[in-house]
Amino acid sequence: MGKLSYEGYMNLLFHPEYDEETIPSDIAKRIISNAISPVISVTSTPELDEHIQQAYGIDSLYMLLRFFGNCVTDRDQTNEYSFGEAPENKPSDGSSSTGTSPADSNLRSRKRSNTLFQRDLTQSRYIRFTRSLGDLVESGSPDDMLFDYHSLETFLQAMLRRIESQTTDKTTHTLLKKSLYHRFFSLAISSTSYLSPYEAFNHPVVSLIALDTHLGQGYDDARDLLSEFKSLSSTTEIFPVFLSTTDILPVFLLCYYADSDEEYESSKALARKLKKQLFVESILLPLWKESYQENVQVPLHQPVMTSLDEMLFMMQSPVCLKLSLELINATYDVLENLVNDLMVPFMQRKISFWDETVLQTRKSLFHGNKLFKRFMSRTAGGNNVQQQSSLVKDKEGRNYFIFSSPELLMRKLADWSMMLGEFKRAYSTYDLISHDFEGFPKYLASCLEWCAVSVLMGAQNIVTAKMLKSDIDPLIQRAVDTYEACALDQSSTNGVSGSLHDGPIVRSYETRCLFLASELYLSLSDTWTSTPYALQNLETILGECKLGPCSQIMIWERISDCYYLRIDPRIRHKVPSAAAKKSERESNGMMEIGTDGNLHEDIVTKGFTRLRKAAFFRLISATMWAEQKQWRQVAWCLKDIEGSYEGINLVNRKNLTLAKLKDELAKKENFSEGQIHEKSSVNVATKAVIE
Amino acid sequence: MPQYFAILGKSDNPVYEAEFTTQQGQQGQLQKGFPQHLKELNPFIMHASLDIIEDLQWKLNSNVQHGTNNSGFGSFLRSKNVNVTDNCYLGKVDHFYGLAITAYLTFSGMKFVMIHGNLDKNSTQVDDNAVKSFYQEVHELYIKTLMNPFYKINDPITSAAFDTRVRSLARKYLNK
Amino acid sequence: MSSKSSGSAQLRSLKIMGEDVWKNRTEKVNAELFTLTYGSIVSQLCIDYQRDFQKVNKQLFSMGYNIGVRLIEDFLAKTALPRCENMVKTSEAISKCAFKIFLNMTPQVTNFSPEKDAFSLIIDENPLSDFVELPMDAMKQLWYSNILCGVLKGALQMVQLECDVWFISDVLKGDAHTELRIKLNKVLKDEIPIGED
Amino acid sequence: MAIYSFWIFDRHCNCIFDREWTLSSNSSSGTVNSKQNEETAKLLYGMVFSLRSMTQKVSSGPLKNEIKSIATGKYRIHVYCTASGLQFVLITDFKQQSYTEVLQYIYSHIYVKYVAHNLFSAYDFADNKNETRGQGFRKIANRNFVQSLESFLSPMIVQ
Amino acid sequence: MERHTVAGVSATVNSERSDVDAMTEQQRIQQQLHVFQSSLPKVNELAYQLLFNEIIPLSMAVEKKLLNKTNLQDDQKVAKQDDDKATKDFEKLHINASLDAPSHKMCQEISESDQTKQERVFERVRNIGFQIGNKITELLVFSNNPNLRFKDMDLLAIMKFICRDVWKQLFGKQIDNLKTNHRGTFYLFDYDYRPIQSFSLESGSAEKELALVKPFLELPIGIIMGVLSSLGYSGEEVQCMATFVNRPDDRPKSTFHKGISFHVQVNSQ
Repeated sequence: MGKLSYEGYMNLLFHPEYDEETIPSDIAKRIISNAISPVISVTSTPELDEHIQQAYGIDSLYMLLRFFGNCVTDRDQTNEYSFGEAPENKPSDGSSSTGTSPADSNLRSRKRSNTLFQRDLTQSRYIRFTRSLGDLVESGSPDDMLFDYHSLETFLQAMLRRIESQTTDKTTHTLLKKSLYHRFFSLAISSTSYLSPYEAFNHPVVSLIALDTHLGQGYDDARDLLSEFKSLSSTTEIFPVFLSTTDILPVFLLCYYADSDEEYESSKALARKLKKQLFVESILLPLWKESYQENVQVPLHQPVMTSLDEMLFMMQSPVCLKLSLELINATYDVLENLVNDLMVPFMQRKISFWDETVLQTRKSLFHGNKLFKRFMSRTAGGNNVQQQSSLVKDKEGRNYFIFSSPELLMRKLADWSMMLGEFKRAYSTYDLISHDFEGFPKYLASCLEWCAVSVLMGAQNIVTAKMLKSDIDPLIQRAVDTYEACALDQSSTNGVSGSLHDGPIVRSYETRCLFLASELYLSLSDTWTSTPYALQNLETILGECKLGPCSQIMIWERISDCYYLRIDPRIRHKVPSAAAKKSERESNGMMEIGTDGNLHEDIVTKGFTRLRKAAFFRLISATMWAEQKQWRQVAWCLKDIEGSYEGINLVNRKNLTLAKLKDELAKKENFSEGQIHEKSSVNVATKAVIE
Repeated sequence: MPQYFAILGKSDNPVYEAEFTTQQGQQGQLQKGFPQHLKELNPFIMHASLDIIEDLQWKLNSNVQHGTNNSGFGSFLRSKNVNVTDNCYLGKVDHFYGLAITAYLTFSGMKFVMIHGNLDKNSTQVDDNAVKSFYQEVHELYIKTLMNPFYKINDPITSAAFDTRVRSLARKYLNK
Repeated sequence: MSSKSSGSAQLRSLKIMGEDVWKNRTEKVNAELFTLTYGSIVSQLCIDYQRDFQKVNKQLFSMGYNIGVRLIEDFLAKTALPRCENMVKTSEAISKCAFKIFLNMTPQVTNFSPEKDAFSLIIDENPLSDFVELPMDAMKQLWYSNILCGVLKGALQMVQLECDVWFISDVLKGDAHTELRIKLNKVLKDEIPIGED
Repeated sequence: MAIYSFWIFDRHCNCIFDREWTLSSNSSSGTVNSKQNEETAKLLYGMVFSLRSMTQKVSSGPLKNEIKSIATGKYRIHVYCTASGLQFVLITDFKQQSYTEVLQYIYSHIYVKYVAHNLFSAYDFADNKNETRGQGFRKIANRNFVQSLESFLSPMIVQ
Repeated sequence: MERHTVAGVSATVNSERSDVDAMTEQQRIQQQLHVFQSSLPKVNELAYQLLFNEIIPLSMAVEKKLLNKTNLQDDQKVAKQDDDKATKDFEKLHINASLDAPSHKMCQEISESDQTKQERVFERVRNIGFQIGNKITELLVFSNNPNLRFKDMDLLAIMKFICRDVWKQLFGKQIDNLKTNHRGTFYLFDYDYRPIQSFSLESGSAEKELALVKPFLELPIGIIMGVLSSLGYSGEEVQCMATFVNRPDDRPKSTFHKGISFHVQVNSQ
């Protein structure tokens, strides 16, 4: 049983000590679940932030809570730590500290497993934290791109540097590289906190309004903060039309001093009062306690899902936050309460409300009458009368559906269903409203994309080859085409207006769509059937999407991984055990396979693998890494393909790429061994200047 | 357009290799071979396409009912994927960024593979008839080589005559 | 004059006979198969004698001899030819009949010695050595088709012609022609029962 | 017409096969390669040999002058010589004019097939010098030869 | 054991019977093949037969020469000394080539040799056969023979190829009967194995005759192994041996009184 947890895996770069762990093949689904998990915006008072700064050296409550995002129910951070420690040192879990610890028994039973290996991934609840809604609204325009490929590239390069400094050519790299790729993938699909008008994944579900009861903040402060939140739409000039605070659940977070029973009681009293008078629930967090100081200090992971900007900022000045295990557990307890008792019920209530008021009427209205509807939309020049009323122009003259429009509500219903793991409902809803969006490519594209994703995530228990061919792949292609059309449209209109914004805005979503699809294809069990689709998408990314050079190489390597995974299920058992084991864990090292000559000899396995293809794309990656002077990556790639090309003199001649790369690498090693790291960095610097 | 042609043996060993270039034509066009980086990469591209070639070569034959339950030859029977008239020519089997890869199989498992370079970016089409004829004639040459008692199957073909003839076939069919 | 013209008529009839036997009274087999079989033998001998090609030559000769002594009976049975009175006629029988019947080719007879006891056969299309390319080390010493010498030696021996047979050039070695030389040493006397002389 | 005996002599003047029928009614009667026939064989060979030498002396020019048969009052001896020195001799009653074709058939279809092409059989029945010039004793005894000769000739005996 | 008659083309044609057009197409291709085959250069079958059979005594002759290792080395010394002269004297050298004993004596000697020696001779014969078989595959398939579609390229098809096409080509007849258990065991029955039909000893020495014939069967064994190897079955996994079997009563009498059964065993994995 692996020690590695989901969060541990995603943060492997920061502590590359796990070498030989396996990860499940459906890792992509977990990452996606995380990427679209409900967003909780954190509003805090300056006093509270200052208090936290003094106590923990962290700028704000938000910065603190960030570390508790991701899979809140599994407590990877504490579990991991407990595994790492000898049993007698194990702290008492702070079970007495909160008194509200229903998860305590869960905690114990769960220690044996972890997030990576749960059979049903919907059992894990993921959440993301973000800044206060006000901050969100003020930063960024609705057409901001999902990610900026320059930033992505910068991030990647930073990571590569980090890896290079922490490893050698001989490091067992398989898992590390995979983790790097998945990290890269997670950033590419969810790297912004900007609010999109077209989808609701980044729209906060809960607004956490925090008070410091220790400093005496009380009912009045709470009331003011709440009304400030509720009136945001009227007080903020640029409050987007597609957003409404009514769909966001406000919750008070009362931070108190746990050593004082008195304060605990008064906080509880405050909570009751807030509920009674403002109809808002509160949760109590024992944020301070004397014993925290003496307790075991546990270092916390960086949150997996975080915006690129934050990531880059973090990379520049890495902070390693250590908190007492007791506090961590207490925080998890509180968050678990928040999620299970407040947030999820809230979402479910909303979903069933929208379902009754919007979805059912929509269904009955157009049920079985698509032709009629199409006719309607065509005659109305793309927008029918009913839709017209839902549309509002913003001040730049762009049309948006408003928050209360049935289209957007349904979209939200689908998105929230996705968040809750109700993929079937999500699928049917996406499918339904995609017809409504026919005249609105930007809405349509996203809708089609998520329609396909919901199927692959689990709307269908079994994904057959036929479904891939006739349903899912066409959906993805249509989504990509629609995104593309949007980009063309945008650049042509912008060409007139002279704006500098162009293609990439929408293109970054297109890239995400391709990424999502390819990774989900790879998570299917019949990789023989699904890898070609994944490959096709990855190749499209390479061919059409704008990415930095290192990012592109990541894709090339992923293509290689795909080929490596392409093993006909009928011969799985025939492929040497090492390879089979690796294929289970979706490996990318093909060393073991190549060296086993039997595989080639066996007439039965002939043509049922793509190992040579895989090796070839690894080689291509190696050459490109060399161009980028990423010598560690070059070395690892060459190590991967060593076996595949061993003893085949067609490819081992002196004047061919492989030999040349090896030479170059050997030279580089001697060079860096002997002297001057500076010199090479100077080279890089001058090159940067020239560029 | 240049081509890189190779005959590969049973363990992917090169039995014969050649690069064909456009001849100096009347318009005075220069000999145009593969760019250096492709020269260095071609064998790898070819090696990679062997996966596909083998896939095409061996296909599960759904028609074969008898023997499917026999474990004697593995869990299922495999059969060669050929149609009657063009037993050996597989056509275009693979592509890689503007390169097309065609293949031809002999029954004793020798693989004739060719990378066609510099095709139109958008269409990596090859003239199947010409390429097929080329392969067939090379096959005949190969058999003649095989008939040489001093030639052992799977050994590299060193005969200069073979090389010359293959090159002239290439001129005849590929780089007219 | 008359004897000369009848001689040429005979020569012509030899040719016709050879062709007739080949066409109408011969079971045939693919020449490639023949070539392949012979090639396999030679290549095995080269391995066995560790590329000592002189030994290979000898072995091929000996093999040919053992074939020749038996093959001649078949030849005589098919053609019913009587003994030839001179080497000129023998040469024609060999080229126009024997080679035609067995290998479907007609080597050219040339280079008669002044004494008319030796001549050459120019073997242009040698089915034995079709497709053959000699390896470098064999170029100098190996007479690839040396079995033919043995066959001729054996066969001629059986009709009381004691000959030397050897190759003097071979296209496989880069020569312009493949030339096989046959030289009569003596005509063996028919045996007489003891006591009759 | 009737066949009485059949003989093969090789180029070493040895009788390598003899067959004598005693009863015309029974084709399987008589002897094969019999010791008793040794003398007869020698006499027969001597006679044919002498006659052949004589005819060769008599003739001149390129045309051959071969003996085909020798007739006596009661018998006719048919002779077929090959260039390789084999002599096939058949003794019949004197009425039959030519058995050349029969002998030729025996040579080309039976001897060539079952002796010349039989790698288990010698092609030369004199193993050394001492067995030449009529002093040899080896015979064609192989099953196939005897059988097919028998089945070829027996219909002629019964007649 | 399932029986497979290898009755020539009829099997192939039968499978296509459903489609009349295909059948005529098939016939057309057959026709083409026939024309093509007869257009190929030919030699006398007898010359081939003698060459083919002579391989066995030859192998024994080679074996004997190799056994005289000491002599051999002496020879080499001499040869080396007058290397210059060698080319000059060469013509003479081979004219005086020492002749081996007549073939029938060689055959005799093989059967009288001890087992190790015999095995070495057999191996030589098999090697020659192997080379023939190994290369003949490509030769036969290239002629676009419609029988050789290899549509179901399994072991059975390869065996049928051997029975039908290889045998026909080499011996002018097909294997009479093929049996298999579909698990890698095959029996190929040839009741009139051509090359040995002329062979016989005096009657009453049947045992000895069989012993003499034995080495001649190593050649087709080698050929079968060669064909299998060229089609991907080689080495340890393939075994082949020949035994004498009684000929079925309903067959016309043949000169050799036993049929041959080639037992091929292929163990993949």
